[in-house]
Amino acid sequence: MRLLYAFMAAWCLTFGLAGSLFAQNIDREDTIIFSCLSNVGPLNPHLYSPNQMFAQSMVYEPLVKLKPDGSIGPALAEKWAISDDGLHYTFYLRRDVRFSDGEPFNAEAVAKNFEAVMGNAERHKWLGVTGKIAGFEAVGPYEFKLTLNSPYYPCLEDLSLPRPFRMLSPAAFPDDGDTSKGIKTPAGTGPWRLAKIALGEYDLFERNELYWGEKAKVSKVLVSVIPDPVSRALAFETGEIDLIYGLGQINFDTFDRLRQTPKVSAEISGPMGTMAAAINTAKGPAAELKVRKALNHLTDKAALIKGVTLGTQPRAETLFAPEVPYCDLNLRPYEYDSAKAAALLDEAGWKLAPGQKIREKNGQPLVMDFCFVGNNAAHKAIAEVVQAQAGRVGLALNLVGEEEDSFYRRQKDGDFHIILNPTWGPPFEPHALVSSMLLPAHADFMAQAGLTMKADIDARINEVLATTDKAVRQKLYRDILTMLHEQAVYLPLFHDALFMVYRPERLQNARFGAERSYIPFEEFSVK
Amino acid sequence: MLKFIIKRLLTLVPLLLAVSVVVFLLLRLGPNDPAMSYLRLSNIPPTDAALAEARATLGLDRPVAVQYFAWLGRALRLDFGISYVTKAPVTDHLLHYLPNTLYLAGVSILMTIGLSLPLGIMAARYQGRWPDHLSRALAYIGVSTPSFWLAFLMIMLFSVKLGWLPTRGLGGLSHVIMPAFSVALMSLCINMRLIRGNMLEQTHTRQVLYARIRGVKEGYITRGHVLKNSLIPVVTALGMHIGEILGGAVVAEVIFAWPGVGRYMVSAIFNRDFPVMQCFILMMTTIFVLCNLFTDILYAAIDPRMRLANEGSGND
Amino acid sequence: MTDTGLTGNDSLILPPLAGPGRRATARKAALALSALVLAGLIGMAIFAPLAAPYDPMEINLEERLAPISSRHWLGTDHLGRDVLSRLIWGARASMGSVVVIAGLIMATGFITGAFSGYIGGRTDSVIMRVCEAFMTFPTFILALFLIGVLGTGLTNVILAIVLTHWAWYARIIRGMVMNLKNRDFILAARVAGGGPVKIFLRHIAPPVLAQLVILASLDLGHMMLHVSGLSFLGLGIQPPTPEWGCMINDARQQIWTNPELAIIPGVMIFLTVLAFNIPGDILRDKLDPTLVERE
Amino acid sequence: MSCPALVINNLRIVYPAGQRVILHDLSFTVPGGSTVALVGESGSGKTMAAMAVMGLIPSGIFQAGGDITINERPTGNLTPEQYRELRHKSVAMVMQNPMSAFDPVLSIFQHFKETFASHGVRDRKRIRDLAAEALRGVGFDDPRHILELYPFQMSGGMLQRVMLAMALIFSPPLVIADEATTDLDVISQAKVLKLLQDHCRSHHLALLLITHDLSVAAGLADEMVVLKEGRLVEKGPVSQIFKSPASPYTAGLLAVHRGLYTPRYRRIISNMERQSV
Repeated sequence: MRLLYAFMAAWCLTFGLAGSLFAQNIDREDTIIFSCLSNVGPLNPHLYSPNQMFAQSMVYEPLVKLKPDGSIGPALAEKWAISDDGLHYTFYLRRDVRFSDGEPFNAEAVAKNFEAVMGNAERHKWLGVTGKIAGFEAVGPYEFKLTLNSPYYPCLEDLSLPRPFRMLSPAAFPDDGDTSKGIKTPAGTGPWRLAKIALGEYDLFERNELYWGEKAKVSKVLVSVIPDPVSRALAFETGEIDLIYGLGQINFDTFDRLRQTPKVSAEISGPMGTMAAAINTAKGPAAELKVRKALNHLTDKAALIKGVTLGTQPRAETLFAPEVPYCDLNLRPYEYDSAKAAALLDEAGWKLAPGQKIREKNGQPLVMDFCFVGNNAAHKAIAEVVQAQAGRVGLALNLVGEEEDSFYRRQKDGDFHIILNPTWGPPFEPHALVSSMLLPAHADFMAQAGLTMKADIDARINEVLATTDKAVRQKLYRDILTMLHEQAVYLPLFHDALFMVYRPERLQNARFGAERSYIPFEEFSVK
Repeated sequence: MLKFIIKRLLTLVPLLLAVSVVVFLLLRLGPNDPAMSYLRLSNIPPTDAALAEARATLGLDRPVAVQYFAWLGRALRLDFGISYVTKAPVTDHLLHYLPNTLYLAGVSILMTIGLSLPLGIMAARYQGRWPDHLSRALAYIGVSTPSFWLAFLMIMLFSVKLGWLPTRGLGGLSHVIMPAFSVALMSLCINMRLIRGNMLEQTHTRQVLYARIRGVKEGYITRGHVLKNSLIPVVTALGMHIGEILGGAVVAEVIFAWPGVGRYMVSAIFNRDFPVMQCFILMMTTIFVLCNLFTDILYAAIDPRMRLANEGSGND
Repeated sequence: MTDTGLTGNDSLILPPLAGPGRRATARKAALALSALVLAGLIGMAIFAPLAAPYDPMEINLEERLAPISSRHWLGTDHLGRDVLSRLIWGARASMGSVVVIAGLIMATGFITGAFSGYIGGRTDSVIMRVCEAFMTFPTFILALFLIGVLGTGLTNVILAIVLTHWAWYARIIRGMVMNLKNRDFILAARVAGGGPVKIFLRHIAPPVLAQLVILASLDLGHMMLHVSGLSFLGLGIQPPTPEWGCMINDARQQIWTNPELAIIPGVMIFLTVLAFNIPGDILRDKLDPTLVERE
Repeated sequence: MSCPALVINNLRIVYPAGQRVILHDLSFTVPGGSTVALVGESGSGKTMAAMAVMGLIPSGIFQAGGDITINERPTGNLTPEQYRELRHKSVAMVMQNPMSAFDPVLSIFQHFKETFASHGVRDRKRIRDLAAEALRGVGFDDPRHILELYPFQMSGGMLQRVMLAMALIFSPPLVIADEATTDLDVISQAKVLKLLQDHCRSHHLALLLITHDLSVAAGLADEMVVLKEGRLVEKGPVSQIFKSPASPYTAGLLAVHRGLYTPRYRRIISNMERQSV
């Protein structure tokens, strides 16, 4: 027995040693603890995944930025001028800006960044402006000139995006200047600088003391890595994190519960995109307008929003929310009316035989594939609810919840009747999304492919992007969006609203950013 | 002993080669197009041209045998390519996460040994009385409880209700207790019963009878004969338990947001990040094989039959 | 009196010690109980459409997270689906997949193992090398990889578990076949002029198959844990199909408000595995003490 | 003859679960310094008698009556610890099949060490010396080497001699040899038995030989006790029983024995005696 005790003692000792080796203390003093599903990445401002957009926005700044009202305001450029033909943009840069590594910010630095981005233009092809840029140069120490090959109105909007047109310190460039292979250090002009990456554990941001604007109120932001929503909610509950912010960070149920928890503030943002399904106008029964309209009528959005999102998300009647620029069009909503849906289907020849559950036409049952990414719980719930509602009027939906690869391929090939296709939110709407409707590999293009007026739509999209006249632009947008709405190409369900949950006792001045992926940490303070 | 180890190490080479062939073939014969995953994870629209280009960059357009040897050659230099998601070398990331997994697995193994040994001995000592019955009940419960469910129950009790233990993440002892226990429970129970059974079996052997006949003290008998002989099969079984523990660690890492290779692997599965998957399985298999080698050595250290038989042949 | 035992050679011949003691009674009771549970579960699986009060996949958002009531005996889940119905249908998914897996493993294991053992020679050594390669992997890790390769879903989980386990069976069966092949009565049958196939079918296959079934039954609980574990990770059976592991995963988010949603399916898995394990254990004790615990 | 080394009086051993009586009121005496053979077929209860003497009756089996006196010390009310001390010091036993009696994971030295240590000798060096001496006594030329070996590195005959040496380390007044030579070939058998008897004679130790082999009894024993199915059939001096067995059972045994073994054993043993002279 003595041996056994000795053994146990040795065991406990090893155990303790192992534990202390991995023990870590997180200093919470003057720190906001946030969480993200993965590390924020190497923070290359000119590249995409695995860089997290919110983190890129913390560290890097654009020349111009999106204001909460949807218009463009100054950022690193104090002011700018656009030539009458819409081809020449001159930016007048701030003179008091330095990068977090001490490098001065000037037109040379901007040119260097543009060079790097345009050197990898193929990668940024999705972004309209990259196809339009004909040249750029530093015309003075604080004056930068951009030349387009043809007019492109959303040029400023594109430049304001979290990536790729954001400014990296010239000293952080690799020696050959090609940032697509990596950067030396993530040094930007933003209010934060990346202080530490602990892979799989957290990323630590510290206040950029050289920031030109109002400096952040809190000295540190720690972004803990928590991949799954349940663990995140638990961590918030036990006080391990201070803030939950964004879409998909927690489940609707959890949000609903936290909303009712005392001393917890749970807020919902305005619309930041739309949860919509695209209906394939070129395939099977979905090619019939009446069937598409029936789908819109048979969907009880109120019940869906209440059931799936617990009433947290605003109802969507159109592809873009009215708050989106150019999109307040007063289009007539497809109201929930299953009788009308049934009538439309009857008219289209899809009859419900007595005793049958599924409508038929010429012996063919009315069955359509509803595609979504299988492991996304919210998407799955939406699909299940729509399926149940469609079933009530004799329209059978076959749920195809697949892996992302297969889902992606279906988008590309147009191999779907209905596909869940959320929009991207500000600052991408409407111009970037509309412009992507031109690209054959997108679900939008494939869904619209069956429309007789697809060529017409595409022409107007090209036109709207090039127009310099705001009134014409508004009219063209109205035409495009009205056509898409009347053709019932989309089944808008609800607008995506962001969640923000925190304890006011701990976190103050918390507010939503203007963009979907921008969190104004610098304005937050902690107690 | 050294010869024995070297000999065993050499037998690992063809085994691991075979393993690499299996891994490679399974991936190539599977219904996937890595190029498609690559494009999707890079946010590149999958046009036919882009697909063709991705195939060329990934080397998928070459004959399978050529691909295999190229891959093997790089794998031998620990180069498993670039993750489709993080765009960073797979090996770097996995090696970074590996210590965390080994920490979790190590604590689980410590728990398995540290708890099963005294409990098993206790059960054998009080055979047929309540400690034995309790351990039997515990064993049945332990081997029948899904580890993820146990983890859920523990979180509910110790984190949500009592607030004693943190729910997630890497850290000191308080962080590792729940994940390690959820991983260890099954092996622990099996081991406990194994030790009990062996001990009882050993107390009925002739060598123990002979020791009693010689008037050897019970304490000496328990330690010198019963325990020592009982541990030999336990050591062998431990090698197997390590496989189970490595598998269990994956589940625990996901539940407890533990930054280990298992969690990385699960997200790689969802993303179809093939280089990560390949590197992960080869890494874990190698660790498993090495652990088994280690238990063999331990076995030889305890059991002179093993050791001397091999030394004998070594000297010839 | 010191507890002593004598074995074999000491010319002390005694009838076996396990008399009609309390232990045997307890054993019988446990056996009966697990048989009862298994019968219930199998009944549930087979008669799920009749036994379930509701459609397990029918969403009723009006009644989400309803408490236990006379309408919903075990309440409803986050989509208002009846938990009892989902549990009953879950038995079908869980038990069904385990049975299919066991069947496939036995089939592949038997075919390769018997072929390898009976033919012998180079075929044997090639097959055994392949088996060894498969046995080198830790099983759950290989299953994960296979799902990564094949994709998620029930069929792929079944395939993955079969691929990770068949080699162990093939090895054991090969051993049995080789052992039987050289027995006197087989040699006698051969001398008497039976064809190899006939000898195999008449003399070798039946005893091997009998052992195989026992062997597989010992593993059923273990397989069940594999299936539910993978489903829990979201890699196995995909929602909305009711499956217990999946239900626990779905219910994790209700840990504060409705923890019973995760507890109940867990109890089901636990009971099923227990009901598989108890007879398996007793069987193992009775049969062969040298059947070493794998994993 | 001096005082008796072992007195068994009305020993009754039962197995309640099997509803069997293993020994029916067995009584016999082993006089000090003499050799007594306990003869019977397997299952006759002779090993159980030995176990009863050692105080090691298996669980589930009980001593229902009678008493055992070892070297004039009654064992009836000894505590387990006292009985343990008695074993090997006052009564040592040599088992059959030494291959499975020695623990494969312990060296011969470790076997000696635990035996000595259990009886109060703890000094390693002293143990080594004593063990070496004991091994030399049973005919090993290089006892220190033997001490380092593991059981599986030795032959059955060697192990049997080690066991013998082990039994004699404290020169106990009574040595029990339970089928000590059954698994050995004829030559080693004779060697071991000869050694045993020589030792016992020179140290004036009593020897209880348990065997089913009448030739062993005939060659070595002074007296003989015959058991059949737990009952005493006959006891008395060997010469007398061989000459005129009282029971038909013994007579039967003798007949079989004469037909099979006598000439060979006699010859071997007499040869050895001649050589040693």
